[in-house]
Amino acid sequence: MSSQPFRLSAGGLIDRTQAQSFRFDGKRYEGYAGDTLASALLANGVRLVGRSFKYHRPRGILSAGAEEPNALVELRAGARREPNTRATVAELYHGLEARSQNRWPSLAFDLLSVNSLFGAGLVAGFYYKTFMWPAAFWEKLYEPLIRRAAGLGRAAPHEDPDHYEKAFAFCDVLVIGGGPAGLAAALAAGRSGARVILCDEDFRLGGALLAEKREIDGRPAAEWLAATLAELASLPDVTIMPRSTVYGVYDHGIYGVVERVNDHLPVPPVHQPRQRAWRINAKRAILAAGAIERPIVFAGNDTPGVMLAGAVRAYVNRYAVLPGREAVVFTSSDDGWATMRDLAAAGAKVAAIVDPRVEIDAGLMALASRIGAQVFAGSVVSSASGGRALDRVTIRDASGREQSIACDLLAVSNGWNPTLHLTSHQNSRPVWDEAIHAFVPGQMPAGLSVAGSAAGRFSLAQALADGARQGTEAAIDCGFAAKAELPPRKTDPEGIALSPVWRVKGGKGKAFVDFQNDVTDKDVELAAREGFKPVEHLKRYTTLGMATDQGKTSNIAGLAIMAELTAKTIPETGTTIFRPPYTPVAIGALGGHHRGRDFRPTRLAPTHQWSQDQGAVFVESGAWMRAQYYPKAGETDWLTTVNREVLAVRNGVGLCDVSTLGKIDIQGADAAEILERVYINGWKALPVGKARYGLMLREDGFVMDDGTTSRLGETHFLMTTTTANAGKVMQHLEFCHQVLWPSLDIRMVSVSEQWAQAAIAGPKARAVLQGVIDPQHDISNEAFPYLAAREITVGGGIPARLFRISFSGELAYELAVPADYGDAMMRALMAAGEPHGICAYGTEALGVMRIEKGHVAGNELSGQTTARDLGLGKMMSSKKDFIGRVMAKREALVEAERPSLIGFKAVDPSQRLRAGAHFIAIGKPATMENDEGYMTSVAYSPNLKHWMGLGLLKNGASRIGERIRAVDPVRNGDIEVEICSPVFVDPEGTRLHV
Amino acid sequence: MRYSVFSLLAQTLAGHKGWKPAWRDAAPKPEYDVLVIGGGGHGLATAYYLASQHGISNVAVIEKGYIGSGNVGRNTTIIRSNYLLPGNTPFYEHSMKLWEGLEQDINYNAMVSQRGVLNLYHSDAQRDAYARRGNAMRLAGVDAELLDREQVRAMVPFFNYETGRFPIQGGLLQRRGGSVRHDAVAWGYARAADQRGVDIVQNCEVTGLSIENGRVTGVETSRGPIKAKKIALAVAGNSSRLAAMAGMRLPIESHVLQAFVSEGVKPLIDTVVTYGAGHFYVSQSDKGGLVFGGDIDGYNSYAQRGNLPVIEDVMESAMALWPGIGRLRVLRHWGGIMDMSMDGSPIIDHTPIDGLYLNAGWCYGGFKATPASGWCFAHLIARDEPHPVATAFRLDRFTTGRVIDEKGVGAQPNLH
Amino acid sequence: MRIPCPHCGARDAQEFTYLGDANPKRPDGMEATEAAMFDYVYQRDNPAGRFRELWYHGAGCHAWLVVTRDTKTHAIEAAEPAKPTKAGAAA
Amino acid sequence: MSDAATKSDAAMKPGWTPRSAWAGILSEGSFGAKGPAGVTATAREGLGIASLIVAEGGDAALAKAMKARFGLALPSTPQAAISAGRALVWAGPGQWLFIAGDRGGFADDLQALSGLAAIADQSDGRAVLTLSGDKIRAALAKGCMIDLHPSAFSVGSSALTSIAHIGVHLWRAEDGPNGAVFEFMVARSMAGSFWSWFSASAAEFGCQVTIPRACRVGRG
Repeated sequence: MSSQPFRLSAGGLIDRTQAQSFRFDGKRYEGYAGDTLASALLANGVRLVGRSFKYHRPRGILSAGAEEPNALVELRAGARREPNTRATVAELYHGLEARSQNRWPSLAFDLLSVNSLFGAGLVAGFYYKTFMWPAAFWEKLYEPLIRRAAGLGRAAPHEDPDHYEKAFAFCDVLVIGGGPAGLAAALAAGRSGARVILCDEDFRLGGALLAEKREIDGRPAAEWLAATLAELASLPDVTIMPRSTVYGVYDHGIYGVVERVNDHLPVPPVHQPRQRAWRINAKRAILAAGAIERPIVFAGNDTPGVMLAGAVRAYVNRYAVLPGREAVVFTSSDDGWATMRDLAAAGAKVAAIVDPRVEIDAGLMALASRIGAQVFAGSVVSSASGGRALDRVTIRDASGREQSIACDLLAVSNGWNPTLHLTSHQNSRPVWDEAIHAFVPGQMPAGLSVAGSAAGRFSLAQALADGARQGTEAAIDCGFAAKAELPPRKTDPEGIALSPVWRVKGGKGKAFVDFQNDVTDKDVELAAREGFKPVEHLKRYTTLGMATDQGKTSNIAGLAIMAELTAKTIPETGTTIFRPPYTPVAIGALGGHHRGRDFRPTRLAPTHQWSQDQGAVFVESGAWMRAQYYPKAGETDWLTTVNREVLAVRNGVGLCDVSTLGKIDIQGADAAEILERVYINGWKALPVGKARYGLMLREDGFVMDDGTTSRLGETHFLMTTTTANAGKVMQHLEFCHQVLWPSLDIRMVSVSEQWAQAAIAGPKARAVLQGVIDPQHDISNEAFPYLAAREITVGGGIPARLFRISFSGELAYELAVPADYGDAMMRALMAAGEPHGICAYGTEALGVMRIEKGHVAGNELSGQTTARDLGLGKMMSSKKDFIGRVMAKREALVEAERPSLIGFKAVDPSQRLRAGAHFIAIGKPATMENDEGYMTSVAYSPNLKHWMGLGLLKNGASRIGERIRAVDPVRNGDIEVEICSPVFVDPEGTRLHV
Repeated sequence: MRYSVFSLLAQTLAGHKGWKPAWRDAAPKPEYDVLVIGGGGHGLATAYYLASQHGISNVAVIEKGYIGSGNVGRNTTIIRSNYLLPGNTPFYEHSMKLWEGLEQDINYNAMVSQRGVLNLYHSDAQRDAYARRGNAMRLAGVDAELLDREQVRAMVPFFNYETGRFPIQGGLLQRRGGSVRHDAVAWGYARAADQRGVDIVQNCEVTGLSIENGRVTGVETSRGPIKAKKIALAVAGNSSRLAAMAGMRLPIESHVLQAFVSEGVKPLIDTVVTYGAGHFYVSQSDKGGLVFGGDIDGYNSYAQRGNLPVIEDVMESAMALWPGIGRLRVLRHWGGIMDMSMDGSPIIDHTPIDGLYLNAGWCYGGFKATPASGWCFAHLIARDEPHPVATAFRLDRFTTGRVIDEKGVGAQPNLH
Repeated sequence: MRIPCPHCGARDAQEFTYLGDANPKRPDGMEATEAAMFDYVYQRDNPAGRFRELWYHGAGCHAWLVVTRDTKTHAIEAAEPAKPTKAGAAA
Repeated sequence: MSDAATKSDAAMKPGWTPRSAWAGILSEGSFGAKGPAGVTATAREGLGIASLIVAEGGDAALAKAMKARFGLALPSTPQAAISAGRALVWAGPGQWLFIAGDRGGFADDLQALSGLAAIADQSDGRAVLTLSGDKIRAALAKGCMIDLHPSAFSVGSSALTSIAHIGVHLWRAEDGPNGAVFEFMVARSMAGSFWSWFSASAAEFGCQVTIPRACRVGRG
């Protein structure tokens, strides 16, 4: 086991009592609780962590935070494998397993690093200029090669075994970031009594205070931090959410947050999610996300061992890790000098500090001298070298003279960019602030303000003051009487003077702008040369800023170089907009609970258990599960079962659940009037106690839905809709009532759920029903004729509704009882029907029988058909206005040629018909021009002993007796069919009326 | 300079110093024969085909920002011609054929990749509808195959076939469908048009249309007035705004459609797949990112961004279809503004104003249509008659009832 | 988005269904012409900016609302019931 | 209303056993994390539920009758008026749910209200749970888009919303021994899916499910 050679003997925010062993590329190491994978790797002297995207260059650890472009690993294994995980934010846990990615066969020896040799040809956009010949080679040869080489890690091969949750939260003030500004803001708002949520992406609160040796009021900042956290914890309406990244800002104060609930454990505890995706609704929000340090573009700047200066401090101070023993610091700001100080304090040798500025603060010079670091003022690092690990840097002074210094760490500082990403999620572009040489937030999303470094106010004192002030203001905005906070605390001095240098030209080797996408300064030059000068073109042409880090460390240098090349300023050059999410978010988290069977709710009829007991096979029918058919022992295929069910109904009696139909209770003085306006046919004359078939159109004249509606009282109707359209029709009726005709007295409510409903169909239906309804109700043909609808009782006083309606064309009833009795109703009907040979039937048999009767259903109600198309044109009243009346008369909708509904049977009765086949005249080629319509529905009729179909055919109604081809190229079908009446069974309808 | 492996090699040896701008950054001339408003894919393709097919090269494309800043650079890069209705199928098939020869035609590798487009079905009714569609495609000479569950599984083994809420029963496959590198389409057309003399004018926003006696004569722009004999609007997303400058109302609403890309991963899925039980379609780019999308947000919007309900809906569908992608991360999401027409199909037509032509209403179908849209629009502008494969895309179809409603949802744009 | 339902209070837009432009008025009655109906069914102003539009609170109170919203910024100015309620009717 | 016509138990034919909305979905006992249950769920079966919808301007008369007969104030905002054995919950403009703790006499109640509102019996079409416990808000936050913080959702508040793609009507009853008490009502057909979501959400806190025997009576 490794002994963590680069771990400092003391200090840091790690728990040395909790050693945690882990594996990287199969090798075992040890770290401590409180480490990230990156800090633990560095503690063990591991610097080569990954390979780059295009050139497969060796890469190490650049940063200590979410901005990391290089140190991406595959974390975990098997079904939990997580590609592209940033080692800098991956919390170490005992047993962690990680692998480097984008290399073959190994990290140290990657064959594809030959790309580096050909690198001269692989410039930005090279692929647009070649691989065009021969055309067929793209998919077969070039593209597979590119695809295999590209990509980063490997996705998990199996279903994600962990679960995820969504969650919703509400607060007055959302504070984003738990550094000094955010903590001060949360405290100020929290003390006022406001409901506060503080989110921080880190697992430990404190932000920059964790990485720095700072003082507040003359005491170590850690004391202030501890006191602040303690007070926040004591406030009942303050919620602290660590490990929670605010990834997006959405309209009206909605913030997307992903909480990594259990990513710090090998496996989430039972009953707990891996991650939780929050939608936080905040009246006000304060962005206190800090700042991200900027690298400098110079040759070899991607060599493992070149790190951001602030990150070096984080590793030293927070993790007690020395990222190198012999360091050089390359900084264009005073801030970089703090790294020299902290490195030296931790025992590293700082060989040199290189600063392009000529004038250096005397205090800093004195510090360097005390430490023994050689100062190179007015100089730059022109190249870094060492391949898989940094071994030396070349320093160039103003006169161009170069000198080489051995080192294993180069800390680079070029000032900081405010972490303002969230402010541009509503398309606001950041604006350039010349004073701090950085972009600061532009127009803010409503309700959001920015505090501290994220606003470009970089000092600790500013952060504390800013946070307190904005926390107070936010609470006041939410109606709390907040007192102004105490004046800002005194902090120790800090240097923020800066004179950035964006790139150092002329070094030997590639100089990277975007590390992860391997975009070099030469690529930016090429883009400029080829006219891809607008920043969006630069981004898209070179892929600058499009990697998993969204250019957090690279965009600014790219812009600066483009500005230089086009002789413009940075603000004239502009900037791209950061898109959500701030850092990548797991797809699983955003899906939450809704996967597998929980993708969408399942609706079950109140008779479901009964169907199950009968051995039903169920089928998805929109949101419902409906009984499709009821196989009996010995029935080996569904058609046998369905045939039995159909014959049982036609020859005896059958029972089918129809509870899923939509049912809308319509009452009010104008109840009949609204039906007049939404249905194409007339309703005012419908007597109480009768039902009628109705058809409704959309306003554009096409059919919306159909169903049977009954008049239960003078001002009381019960409308039924198709199962699929129940919700849509309800919404439509509400629209008609509330928007179109608000003065009508109509009171509507869905009663779909209240009633269980069964169809009892077949010549013996009455006899069966007689055994179930209470005896005082007369259901003889005379007393209860076809289309009668009445409220009755069953089972000794249970209220019920009985309708004499039929989808099957047989003598049939639909009986509805309160849903609690649905199960009992089915059992009672089965018992009463037993002597009559009653048979349960499902939606398949129902479908066969409705085709036998030529009734339209979902396949015909496609939204593309008119009442005329379906042979129902005569229902359209000419005496009243109704929805769709006018548009249904448009010329193309009344053409005789329009395909209309008609029946089909195969000329050879043994042949099977297929829905979806198109009709082509015999002898004509099967082309679009000769297409005369298509088959909408087919079924095998066990009564007729052949397949039958309904279809839409040009001039359909006038062509009965003709033959035509039904061609079905996708199933190699081409058969001759005879055009026939769409009513295959009992065309006179005598069975209905017995 | 012609692009080829030879020019690339020569330039590599020369340190890439000799590459020329892909197109000239032209300043507007006072007058053109044809002025195309909108430097997106459709506008640039129109200009290219005006020059290459009709010999009309005194043409400018004017763009308010940079070219390709609209939907051509914001879509999910899918191409297909798997349409149902005769008004659509030949047009999209014409587009597919143009895609198939595009790179050689414009000398630009747009990475046209015919990896197949697979639409899944989950019920008998959906299978019937796909059979109807697949047969319509075959009758129109378009490739289509109806696959059963096992055939689909052989192509994409890692989906949830049996244990999901809506088990997969099969799919409709168009093998010639696939994806294209979207930005390259705009750049390739721009470069090819430029080489034929077309002016590409960026940062030039139209502020007004000049109309005299029922005839359009030119435009007012942020860079001054420009005269033109014919003016062609190709500004999908903003068609209503431009039409309003000519006093016209259109059967169009502007809606936001979001798109997503995941972090790059090694090759996972080699085809484009559309989930049939939710709003989700996915493919993988050559860089390794999964590119995916779903439904439009559903409300009128000119803001190029969307909101969480649709984002979550897309991710739920993704997890329902493909439960192995849970640990992959969404890297970026963005929005584009769609011209959602009243029947879900586009408009390529003259307007009631002489000399003013309209190319609009592309809904989500715009990217795949780019070559044919340019081809047919150029034909209409040059010859003043619709191209044979675009005769159905007329403005008057809403008055006559000859709507082209593939989904059958009627005059409600957010349902198309 | 959050839509300030005048009945239920501010609610996530996920609870609502969108219809579109609230301005067109249906030409009612037998005298309605095809031209007027075409205009009502198909033609839209589709403005970039202030827009009156219909939303249905389907997962809430089932009220149709007229929401005034900016289509460029999504900022909501007002939300009112489409069906006017008579003043003083409440208990 | 004839919808809710009643008959004495004695007249009921044997075999017509009601099956409640929660049958086959809930089982009594505890699940999830061990230890004291952070969440409790109690099935509410046998409730009388009816929707009442008034005509334009009809609320005053209904309010008067409600007050006189049941002592319930008709809420004009999303509130629930609750008395011993009955509740009146706002369900949209001009609409309420009238709820009785059991179905005995419910038909008479509705009869008394007929003429004042369009009435539709919904007793069988809804599945109701009483949810409580220390962690109930944390569990509900995993899908409920309503702010249930005491300052935003006081006793008597109600809301119509959707959770996990399922329409929900909820209101807050008087606090119980475990703090806040919420009543959740969903469509009967989706009770199973609602429970699938809720049980997954509550599991980390431990959940105790109670099905009161007293509720398991038929209509009568």
